[in-house]
Amino acid sequence: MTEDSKTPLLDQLEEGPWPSFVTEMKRAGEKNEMAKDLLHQLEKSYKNKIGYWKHGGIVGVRGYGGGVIGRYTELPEEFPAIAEFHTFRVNHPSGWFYTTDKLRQLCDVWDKHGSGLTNMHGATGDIILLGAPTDALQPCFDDLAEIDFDLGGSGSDMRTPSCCVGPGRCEFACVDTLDLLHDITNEFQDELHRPMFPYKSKIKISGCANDCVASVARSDFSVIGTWRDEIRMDPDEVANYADGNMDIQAEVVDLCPTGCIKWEAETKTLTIDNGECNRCMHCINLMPKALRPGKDQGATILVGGKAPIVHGALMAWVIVPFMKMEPPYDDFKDFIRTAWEWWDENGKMRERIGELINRLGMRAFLKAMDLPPVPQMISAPRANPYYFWDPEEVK
Amino acid sequence: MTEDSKTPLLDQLEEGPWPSFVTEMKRAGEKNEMAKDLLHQLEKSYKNKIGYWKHGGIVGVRGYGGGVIGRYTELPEEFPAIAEFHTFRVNHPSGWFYTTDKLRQLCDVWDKHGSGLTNMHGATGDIILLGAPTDALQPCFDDLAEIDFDLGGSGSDMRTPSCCVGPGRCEFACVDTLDLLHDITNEFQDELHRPMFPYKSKIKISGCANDCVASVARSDFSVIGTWRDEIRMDPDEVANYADGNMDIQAEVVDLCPTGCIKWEAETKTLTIDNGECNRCMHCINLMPKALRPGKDQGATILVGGKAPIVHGALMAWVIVPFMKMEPPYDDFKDFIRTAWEWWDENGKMRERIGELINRLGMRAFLKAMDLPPVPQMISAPRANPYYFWDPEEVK
Amino acid sequence: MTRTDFGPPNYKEMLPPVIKENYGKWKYHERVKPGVLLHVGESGDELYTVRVGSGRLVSTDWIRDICGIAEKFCGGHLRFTSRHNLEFLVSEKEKLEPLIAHLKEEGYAVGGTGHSISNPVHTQGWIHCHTPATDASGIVKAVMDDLFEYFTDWKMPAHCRVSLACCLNMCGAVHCSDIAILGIHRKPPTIDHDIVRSKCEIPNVIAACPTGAIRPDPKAKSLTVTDEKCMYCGNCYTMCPGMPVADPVGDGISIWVGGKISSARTPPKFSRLAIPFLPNNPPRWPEVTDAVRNILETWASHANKHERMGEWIERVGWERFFSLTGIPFSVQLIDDFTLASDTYRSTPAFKW
Amino acid sequence: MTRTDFGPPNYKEMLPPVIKENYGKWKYHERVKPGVLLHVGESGDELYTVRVGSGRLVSTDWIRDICGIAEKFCGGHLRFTSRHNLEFLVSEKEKLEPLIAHLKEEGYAVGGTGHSISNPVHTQGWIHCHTPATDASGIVKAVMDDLFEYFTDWKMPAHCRVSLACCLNMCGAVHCSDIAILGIHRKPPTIDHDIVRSKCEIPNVIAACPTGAIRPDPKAKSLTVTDEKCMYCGNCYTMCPGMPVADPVGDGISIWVGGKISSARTPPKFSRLAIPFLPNNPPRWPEVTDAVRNILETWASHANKHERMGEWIERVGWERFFSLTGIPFSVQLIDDFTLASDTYRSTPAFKW
Amino acid sequence: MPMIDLDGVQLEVDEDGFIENPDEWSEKLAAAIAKTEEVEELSEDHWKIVNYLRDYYKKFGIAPMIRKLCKETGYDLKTIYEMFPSGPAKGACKIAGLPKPTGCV
Amino acid sequence: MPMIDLDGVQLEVDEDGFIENPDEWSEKLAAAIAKTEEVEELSEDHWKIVNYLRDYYKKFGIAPMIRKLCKETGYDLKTIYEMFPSGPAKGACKIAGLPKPTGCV
Ligand code: SRM
Ligand code: SRM
Ligand code: SRM
Ligand code: SRM
Ligand code: SF4
Ligand code: SF4
Ligand code: SF4
Ligand code: SF4
Ligand code: SF4
Ligand code: SF4
Ligand code: SF4
Ligand code: SF4
Repeated sequence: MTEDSKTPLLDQLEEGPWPSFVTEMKRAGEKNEMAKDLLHQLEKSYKNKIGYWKHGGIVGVRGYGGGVIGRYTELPEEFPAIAEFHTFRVNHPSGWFYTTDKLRQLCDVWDKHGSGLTNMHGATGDIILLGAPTDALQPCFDDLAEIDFDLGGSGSDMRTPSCCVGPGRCEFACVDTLDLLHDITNEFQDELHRPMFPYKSKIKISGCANDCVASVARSDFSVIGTWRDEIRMDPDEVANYADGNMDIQAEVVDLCPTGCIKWEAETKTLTIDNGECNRCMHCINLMPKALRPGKDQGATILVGGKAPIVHGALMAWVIVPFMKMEPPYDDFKDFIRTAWEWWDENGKMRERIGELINRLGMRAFLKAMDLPPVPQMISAPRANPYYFWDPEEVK
Repeated sequence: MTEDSKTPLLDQLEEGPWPSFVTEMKRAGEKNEMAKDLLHQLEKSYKNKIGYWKHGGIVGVRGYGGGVIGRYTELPEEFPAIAEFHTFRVNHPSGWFYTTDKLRQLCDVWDKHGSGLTNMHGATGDIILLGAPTDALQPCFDDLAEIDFDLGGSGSDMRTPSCCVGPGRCEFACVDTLDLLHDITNEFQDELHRPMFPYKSKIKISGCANDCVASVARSDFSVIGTWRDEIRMDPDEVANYADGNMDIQAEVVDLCPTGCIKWEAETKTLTIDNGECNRCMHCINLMPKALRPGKDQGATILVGGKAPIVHGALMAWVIVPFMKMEPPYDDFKDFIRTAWEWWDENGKMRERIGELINRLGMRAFLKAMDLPPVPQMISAPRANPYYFWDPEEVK
Repeated sequence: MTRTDFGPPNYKEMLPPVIKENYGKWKYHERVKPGVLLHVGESGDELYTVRVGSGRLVSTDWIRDICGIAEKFCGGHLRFTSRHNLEFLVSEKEKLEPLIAHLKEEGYAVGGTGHSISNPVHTQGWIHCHTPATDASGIVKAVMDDLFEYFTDWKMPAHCRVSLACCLNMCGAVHCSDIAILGIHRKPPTIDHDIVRSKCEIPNVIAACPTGAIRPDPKAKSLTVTDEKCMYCGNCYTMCPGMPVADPVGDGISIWVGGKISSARTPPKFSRLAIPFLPNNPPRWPEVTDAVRNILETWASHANKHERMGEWIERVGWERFFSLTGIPFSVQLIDDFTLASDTYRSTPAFKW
Repeated sequence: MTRTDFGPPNYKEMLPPVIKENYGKWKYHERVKPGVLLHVGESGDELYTVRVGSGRLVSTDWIRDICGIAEKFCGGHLRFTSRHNLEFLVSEKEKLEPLIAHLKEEGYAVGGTGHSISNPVHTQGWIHCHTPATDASGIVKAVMDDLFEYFTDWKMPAHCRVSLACCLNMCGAVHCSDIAILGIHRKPPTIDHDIVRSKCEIPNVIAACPTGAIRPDPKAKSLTVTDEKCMYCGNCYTMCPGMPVADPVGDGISIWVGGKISSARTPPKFSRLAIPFLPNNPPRWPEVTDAVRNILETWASHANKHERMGEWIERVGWERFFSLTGIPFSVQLIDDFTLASDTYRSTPAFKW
Repeated sequence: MPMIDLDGVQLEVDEDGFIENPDEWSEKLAAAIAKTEEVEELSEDHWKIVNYLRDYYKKFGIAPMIRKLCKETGYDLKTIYEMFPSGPAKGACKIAGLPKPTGCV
Repeated sequence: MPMIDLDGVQLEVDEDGFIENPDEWSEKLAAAIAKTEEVEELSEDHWKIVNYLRDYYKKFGIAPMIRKLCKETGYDLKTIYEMFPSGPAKGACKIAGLPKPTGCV
């Protein structure tokens, strides 16, 4: 194959057991010039240890302010097929479940308009359709709409929210993550498609404290399922685990962060002091057949997670320790709207809500949200004596 | 007593089992007008919930820039005897050991010139002679010099250093705290008496990690004794503790922070994995008869501790994990001098050395001190990706 | 007029029948073997999941391939995971082993469940982004080839999440990963004043600099950068095409360790810097794969069961992490950003 | 010419003979009973220490009194501790009980060793300082009268250090105490512009404000304070007499908990705000004594043996600290200063 | 280099159609750019927004945030999208001759 | 209010002897204050320091830090204490008519 000799570096990445993206690029390249040029430009990057994409690009489809990332090569003469190489962010269905029909439709649309290359999925959760020229954008979107695929977010808007598999396939789910996600995505279509905020805003939903969508680290609004009553226990199954190869004392009891579990090996009795349990999920994770979350379920809402730009990464902070999460999710929607409103009113350009809370103080945020301060919001009270009083209080 | 009726509030503080400072003030007041006026001004403060001292005051003795705190009452007409009421900070002997002769001499001098009231001792460690008029300052100091009591620090100088009782009465001491203190106090007389720095600078010395002078919290330079080899153990005495009423497993082993101790109850054998011990002192504290610090002794030097003004309180940070501490303590003195030099050169007005390190970065400080970075300096590496490179390194 | 704002496909139409029937009524799960999960509903229904590693950057043909498999074994249903793996959902037990056999035959990578490493979350790199300091897919491929045994097998004491981001924007959200691979620049921006003048919103660029290294230069209608204050984050470039930071010599990789997300046992933790720089060495980045393997194996051989990287390090101490891994401690590891003082050690209790 | 720079008296001349002989050669100690320590040298020599509480603010006559006692029982030697207690050093065992009996007779407070509370480190307050928000000696007296049983007895699971500072300068170094009593102001400074103009170094005053609440007012040759940004630290007043912050209504007490200094078991910890304000209520500050007792006793009844306040709180969680003590949680407790974000909770794992 | 035709004169624009040289902007040019953004005619309402953007940019050196734009011009976002189908950033700013926004509009 | 006598004119000073009204300062007054600080005669060396302090204060509104004072006047601290026995803050600044230093001199 003469083709191969043009990409000696990348060819080396076709070896080895892990699926090769190079192979995929070549497959696409066989029928698509864009994919082929992309491969060659990448080879050049591998050789010279530098990227060849120009800065930014603002392109889009009619009526939307986001959803397409503009991209142009610095080397249009060398790689004319990717002179314009924009990506679509296509909103995925809750939980990334697909019928093969749907996926095949998507492939057909993409082969028609784009490079034939995709990311399944992007880090935010979208289906990324990787590379189409400017002229193809609107027609491609029209065809996507035809098969019911809408665009996701980009720019200073609500980004495509995502959730864990939840009740779809997980017995731990304390929130109907899939439904909540679908509901709010539809509720906030305007915010998703028409950038209007100081910066991006992300919502991610996990059914329990295992946080399988990593919401606490990478969403402005992290919804994490939990419960308020007692862990449900099936004592027989506990005994079964003990009879299996689980060392309940060492693996469960000793690792319980609150020390609220007791294990009597002789009687095979496990006792949980639920009042002291912090619902970390560890014991349940280890013995899913024996232990289950309580029945009074809802979610903890944490706010402010994000990557390091500009002031360092933040993990989201507990703002609502417990909220019931049932359709039509009005409390949650109100919460989000109020928070956005406050942020939009007070935020500086490119200031995420977590940064704004840091800048104006948790006190100001809680006041705007009309929420009482509770110890669940903090891991420890302040260690510095620099705190404020309302002049009204000092009389 | 008609006198009493003038201080109805303070009189209430003569009741109760704890020693009463009011009684002391009255005792002094019986022979001294200053003490009497002080008592009455204090009564007024108790009534009106506010102090009556004027701001600041700069007074002193010949040749020194510090050592006396100037103070004037706002109510000189009402309390003429304390119109001028300055305090001496008198440098205490290492470990606050006294002969009664020495103390009696001090009392005589103070009765002659001042209020007859003292603090034994001030929070920094000085003997505080509480209140004398301006004119009495020089004569009083002259008399103090006569009995070999020199002044301590105040203002932007080295403050009176202090140390724990150490080898004087403690088997844990890994440093001769008393001697080191005496030696450096004499070495740095100029720095103690003639303010020359951006702000105050404190040195405190503890013989072990129990840190009985709280050096880590309240000194710019905290010296804490430690060792590098193995905890010395007397197995028989271990057994004796076990035979006594100590639950070695629960009280010692389970509380060892590194989990490096093992206890075999049957054989009464204690084993310490010294490589994993962090020398926290807990086990030694509990079984002083059985366990002792190792023999290869020296000190860890921590830098930067201070109270909250201006940027929040700091605890001192490990800068030298281990330094041998033997007379004439040249390494230590060089260390202090180099650090002061860097601070003095770079510090802003009223910036403590810890704040300066925070402002310019540990990197700059370590470079100035010519010290290699080691993991012992940190509790965890950085979590943000904002770090610098010397352009020389990037080639 | 184009339809807009109709939202994503409804997930309900995407679910296989067994899920529809047992939706929200799963009772428990078992880890059958690496790559295979069994979920059992309160109804008694069983659902087997077979997890397959994905390179994420895939062609439409690959999608059609997996659709074919799902049609053959799973009634035409499949899903992807939050870490971009592919999952086949098998409701008929008898199809499980044939599916697995088929997958192996076709060279698919089955694994990634339980105490194995999963797919590294990653980003665009040189494929499609304008700010990368390295590639994404290539390093992931090299690392996973090297660690493949840890994907297909349960050889670790606990979860280990490896992630990659190609610049400080951290689209891979690597900041809470057990092992994070992060592209970094090491040279300040080179400024093209003509571009700055005509194309950049100067006040926004200035505000974008975390360290205040950028100042306006009103005379030149441009700006200046104080190089000593610049730590090469590239945020100015994000705001302004006239300030590129990428550079073949300056750019490379940093390695971070000990982050986690789940609240199991301990709260989530940030990843922390372990290796400040490794060179970009395409196509197989051997320095990076070696470093990751060293860290992973040191942890795997020392940690207790169920003890994540960060939990292990906190138990033994960072000083021990460095001595056990043999990674040299460098001054870049000592924090000097906003919360720096919280990371300094204020106790003489440490290990030698 | 006055002698200068001759330094403090030489400690060697102050040591009793038994110490000189066993200097650096102590072998072990025992806690004989509350207030009494026994140190045994390698030589076999014994040294008993009897610790006596001191009000710290004492007259020369008191010093002469204790000198008298030391002469009678201790060969004319005594020392003070780092927490301002008095220690009688008894080298002749037969003098021990007579000394104790004498001390009790004379009303001295023997105690403060081992698992008891010791003397609260404290400061000047209204006695001698210009910035206090409360008195020092008076509150200490009231608190110690109330907690006296904990001084003379071993009724606590571990050490408990109570400290007091009368303003944010924290001369009592309360920031690492098990229980800290801290005077606070709650009103911004009232500015006397004449004084500011003639007596203050304005740039230094501005630099002194931690929150940037002070701006120059070049026209008036003075400065202005943005009240909403002021948190009443009083640092401006330290720099400038024209900006007093003390106020009978605004001033009062805050209570902080969970700090420690020693590295035993855990590294040192900062004290953290538990009660943002209690009124100044001289002469016995009942709100303060109640609060301190409540905290102390809640801890003492719930903590494990050897578990300091902060260790206990970290084990059970701050949410439990507040529910067990019944202290209401107020918004002031939530940090909003430099390191604030490190104190927010980033996990759904907490207790109700 | 892509070009845009203004009464027969070719002006340089970047790939996204933003003019390369802000000094070349004119009302006529605006109208020409508008056509590329599916704005057939620049009405008074359009001009209100374009002028607001230009004024704001002149004053602050940046494009305004959307909330500000809506508040100060009185059009809600929906209306703005009706007027500029490609949105305020890609559409309105381009027509107004502003640099390509990296921020928020 | 305490007073200091300057050729028979009484000027207000505070309890520490710092002049209340900085505008009243004069070289003569300086000499008068000097006497209260055990500086019998203001030599050229003294004036060098006093003038440095005044200039610095006029420029920056604060007294200089000691290190600066020593560096820029060329006198080491020991010499300064020899010249001003009560030290730079209490002695030299007072004579120079500066506000009572809260900082460092
Ligand atoms: C495509 C994607 C990476 C991927 O390969 O998967 C991506 C790609 C870009 N991200 Fe991202 N981000 C992507 C998920 C993320 C995530 C992860 C997440 O959303 O869970 C984060 C971290 C979480 C967060 O939001 O904080 C993330 C944090 C950033 C940041 C830093 C934001 C911050 O506040 O710290 C930037 C910089 C910016 O916004 O200017 C950024 C910017 C960018 C830009 C637009 C580059 C730029 O500077 O303008 C990248 C475009 C690349 C391209 O040409 O395609 N991207 N970005 C991800 C979106 C795919 C999708 O929609 O599914
Ligand atoms: C007398 C004493 C309190 C006592 O009753 O014991 C004291 C009294 C004052 N201290 Fe202090 N400090 C005293 C030990 C401390 C300590 C404790 C220590 O040294 O171990 C600290 C905390 C440790 C530290 O240095 O950080 C301390 C931290 C402060 C601060 C805050 C410094 C900071 O950087 O945060 C100030 C404010 C200042 O310097 O302007 C201050 C200022 C003051 C001033 C000078 C008031 C002022 O604003 O100018 C007080 C004079 C009171 C008076 O009129 O007598 N004092 N001061 C202590 C000195 C006695 C002695 O020499 O033995
Ligand atoms: C499929 C997926 C959810 C989804 O919607 O896609 C998922 C599914 C399950 N997770 Fe997860 N987790 C998934 C991403 C995550 C993530 C997010 C991430 O990695 O970015 C996390 C947080 C990681 C972290 O903490 O850094 C996550 C932390 C957990 C944990 C907590 C582990 C711990 O001890 O810290 C459990 C509990 C366990 O494994 O015992 C868990 C448990 C589970 C269970 C057992 C839940 C259940 O009953 O079904 C599922 C099978 C796990 C397995 O792989 O063995 N899942 N899980 C995700 C699979 C990703 C992948 O392809 O590897
Ligand atoms: C006399 C004194 C040193 C001095 O030079 O004056 C001293 C003396 C001893 N300390 Fe201390 N400590 C003294 C202040 C301190 C301080 C400083 C402070 O409180 O400001 C601390 C740090 C407090 C903290 O951590 O917040 C301190 C933390 C300790 C500890 C660690 C306790 C812990 O578990 O955290 C020990 C070990 C122990 O008690 O088992 C200890 C142990 C000891 C021993 C047993 C050491 C020995 O072998 O002699 C001494 C008798 C203790 C006792 O009271 O039962 N000493 N000790 C100080 C007495 C102060 C007082 O009057 O109460
Ligand atoms: S977050 Fe919880 S509910 Fe969701 S998939 Fe993970 S374990 Fe299940
Ligand atoms: S959920 Fe966590 S805290 Fe609760 S009992 Fe289980 S292991 Fe313990
Ligand atoms: S710090 Fe250590 S050596 Fe010093 S008195 Fe305390 S226990 Fe003894
Ligand atoms: S000194 Fe501390 S760490 Fe070392 S063995 Fe004893 S208890 Fe454990
Ligand atoms: S991490 Fe940086 S380089 Fe990589 S895709 Fe995100 S923005 Fe682009
Ligand atoms: S690269 Fe980052 S630190 Fe450097 S100038 Fe640009 S924004 Fe500032
Ligand atoms: S704490 Fe404040 S008020 Fe109390 S003595 Fe120190 S400076 Fe004065
Ligand atoms: S009291 Fe403190 S916060 Fe308020 S103005 Fe003064 S220095 Fe600033």
